[in-house]
Amino acid sequence: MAEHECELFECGHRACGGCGPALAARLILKGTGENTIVVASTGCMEVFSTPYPETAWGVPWIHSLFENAAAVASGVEASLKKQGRDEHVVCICGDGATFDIGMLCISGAFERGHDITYICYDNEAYMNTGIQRSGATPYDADTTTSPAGKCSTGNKRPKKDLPAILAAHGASYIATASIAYPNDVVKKIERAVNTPGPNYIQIHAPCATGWGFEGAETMAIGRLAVETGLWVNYEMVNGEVEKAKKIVNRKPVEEYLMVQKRFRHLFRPERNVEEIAKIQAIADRSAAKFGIDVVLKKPE
Amino acid sequence: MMEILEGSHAVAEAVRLCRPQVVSAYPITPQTHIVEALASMVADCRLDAEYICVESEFSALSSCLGASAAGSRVYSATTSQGLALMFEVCFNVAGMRQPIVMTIANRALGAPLNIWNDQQDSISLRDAGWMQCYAEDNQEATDLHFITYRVAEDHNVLLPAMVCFDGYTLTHTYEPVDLPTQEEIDAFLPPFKPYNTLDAKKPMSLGMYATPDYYMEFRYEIDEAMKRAKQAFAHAGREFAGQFGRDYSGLVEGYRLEDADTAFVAMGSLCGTVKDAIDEMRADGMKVGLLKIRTFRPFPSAEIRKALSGVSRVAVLDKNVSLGQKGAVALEVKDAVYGSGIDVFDYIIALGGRDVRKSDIRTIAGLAEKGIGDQYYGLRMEVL
Amino acid sequence: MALNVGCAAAPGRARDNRTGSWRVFKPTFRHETCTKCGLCETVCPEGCVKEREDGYFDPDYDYCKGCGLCAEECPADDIEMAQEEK
Amino acid sequence: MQAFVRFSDEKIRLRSQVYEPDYIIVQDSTLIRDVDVFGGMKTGGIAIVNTEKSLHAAVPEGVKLITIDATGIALEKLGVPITNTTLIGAFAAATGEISLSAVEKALLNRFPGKLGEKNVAAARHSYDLIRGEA
Repeated sequence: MAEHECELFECGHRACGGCGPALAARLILKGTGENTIVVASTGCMEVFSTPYPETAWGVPWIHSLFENAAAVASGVEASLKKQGRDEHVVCICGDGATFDIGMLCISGAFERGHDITYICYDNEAYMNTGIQRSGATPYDADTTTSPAGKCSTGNKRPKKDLPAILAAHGASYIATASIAYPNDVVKKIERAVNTPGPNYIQIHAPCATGWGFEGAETMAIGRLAVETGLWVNYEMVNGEVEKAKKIVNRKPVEEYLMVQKRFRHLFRPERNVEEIAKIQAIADRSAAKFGIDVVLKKPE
Repeated sequence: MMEILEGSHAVAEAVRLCRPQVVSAYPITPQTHIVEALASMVADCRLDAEYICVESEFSALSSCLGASAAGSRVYSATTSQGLALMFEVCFNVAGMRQPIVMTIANRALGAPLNIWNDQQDSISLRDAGWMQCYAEDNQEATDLHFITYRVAEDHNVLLPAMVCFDGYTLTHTYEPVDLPTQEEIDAFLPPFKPYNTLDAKKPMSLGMYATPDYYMEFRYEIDEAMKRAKQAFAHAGREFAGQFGRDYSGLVEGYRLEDADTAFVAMGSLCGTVKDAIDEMRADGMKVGLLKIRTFRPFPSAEIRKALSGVSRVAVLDKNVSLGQKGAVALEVKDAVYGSGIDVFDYIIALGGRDVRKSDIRTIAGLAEKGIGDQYYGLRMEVL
Repeated sequence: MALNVGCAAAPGRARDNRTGSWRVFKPTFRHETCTKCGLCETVCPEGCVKEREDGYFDPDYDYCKGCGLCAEECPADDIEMAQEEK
Repeated sequence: MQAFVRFSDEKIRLRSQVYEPDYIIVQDSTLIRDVDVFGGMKTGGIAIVNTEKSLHAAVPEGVKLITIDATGIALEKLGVPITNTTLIGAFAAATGEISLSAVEKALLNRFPGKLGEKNVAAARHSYDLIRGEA
């Protein structure tokens, strides 16, 4: 497999330097292997990887529309089934395509039980069109359609719990992952494509351009999200959380927020204690829900 | 074998004979009987296909696109609001050159909500890159499925096709239909050979995006393929006629046009009523005829110009209207005969299932002779 | 046909686009404190870091955009970023 | 709810509704109060009305009115008040346009098995009833 590692997602794509989703694409194909058909939605990844005739994809790849990847994948899967073929059918879509405009098709495909793996690379806003909020945008994030201002602290709603929605559809395997933990991403992808039925993986993929940090920090930002409890890496099997990544001495959310321009308004002109406390509460609830906290006593 | 079948069931039998490997559709009146029949054929093992029971028309056509790209012959059917919901996918299927055949049980578009027949739905998709043919009766509706699959999958064409037949007027009418045998259709319609396909052994990227450096050339290619479809239709029609005796090789079809002064132009089931009306008017010494348009896309401009060359005036019966303009068929017929000096009058007729009688056709002939046209016909002034 | 029907293409052509020209900062893999852990290869969003026969890693400067992720993540601090001389 | 049938040995092209029927079948006699069900009928026409009572409807001159308790027959033969096949039997008997054997064949084709036989029994019963009265 090693000799294909670069070949399956090629150099020469047009992603920004330090792009989380581009790294996600590489990791995803490491997990799926070459016997895979990728169905993509419209979005950053589609655009940076396939300007005709320069495709970066070394596996069969199809893009139709923004919102129909799950339905197109349903058809691909049905066709393969009829032909007795065994390629993995994998959707790779952004959070806008997944959380918002593609929900109908995703719900239908999961309810019908197609043997597909749906992967959302979650960079928490519509980046391709210039950083507009999606249902995956976190609370208080400043985007071009949830701008912070005199009467606004940014995005008004917390992130939609899509894994829970798809678990309710009866998906047998659901996992969240982060590009900051590359081996974990690959392992989860491998498990998903080898688990029959519709499965879902949501990969936290920090976007330097959209979130406002240097491309060199992509992994570090991803790690901070996990270390503060604002992103939890977990697996759900048949609707039950099986494993969640434990965090030793969880960091305060500020450490994550203050290094990104999208949360800058929480610190300038002065610290917005109230809003930061609300975000800390989101992290605390999530940590409690998934039982991720490991507190080590400081040496006396 | 000649059987008396409901139009929808005749079409479903035709689709079965075409051996689609994936069927994906969503129920909507008056198309529903087709997909119900296909679902029960799959359930009874009369049709060896995957039936994807989708949650919307949007997903129906999207999943057809995926299945077609993965190498299967696919089928769908819809109408009206369902077709409108597919709008975006329709353009995409044509642009990706997937030879999907879809039956349209023509129905009006809301608002107001109306489940009855006109042709506004498919006409509104005329620019999507789909071939469109319109059936006069259920025999034609049945046969056009065999022909359109052949044309669509021709590697010189590679375009999707809509077989349009009028909701209720044809879908729900029982009439005799001669159904070919499986052996006969297998001899006429070879197995699907995909052009570009999704295959891990030979990876390809399908549906990439094109910058301004390429986009126009791709649209031009689709347009050229649509033009090549004319010959493909004629060719497939001739072969079909040779094998089955029913001739659909003409993209248009004249009826008593010889020496006619006034020619009607119509599409679909209305042509039958017009033909009966013409016979009566001819008996009364009126020189009238009909030009039936079988394929609206590709649009047979040259054939229309030739067929109408001897007439003085044309009365186009449009079961659609481009609001703020005229009916779509009339506009295109005008373009086809431009410069010939022939008057083209448009009559917006039968919207939302309004019935058309032979006497209406006679009245319209009279209006055209007086030079009165480009109007709605049969408006109930008392409710306006 | 010159254009591929339906805007389709076979793999390979992305390499026509040499993204190395985007670079402002250039990574130098010093191979001094390097432990050959391979993290630089794993984290590169371009997939342009390759293992050499001797087990050390080098970026392909034809494609390296100079994002600095490898340098930031290198546990041995063996990759140096410096402004590109053009 | 209206439905129209044309039958002929020639190909039928006309798609309009039927405005001057030779025959009319009224499945629900209460309609007669509100709707001009016999409109367009001419001399020699036959109207078949489903009713268990005697009916004094004003049919146009020269139109023959035939009543039949199709609901009663359907309930007896089929066990449900669905009168279509019963009325087809009556239609065949009253008009002579189609033979009982053709009706039976069509019914068995449409409803295979026991259901077909029940429907044949209903059609035959009404056929015999009308023929007996004629």
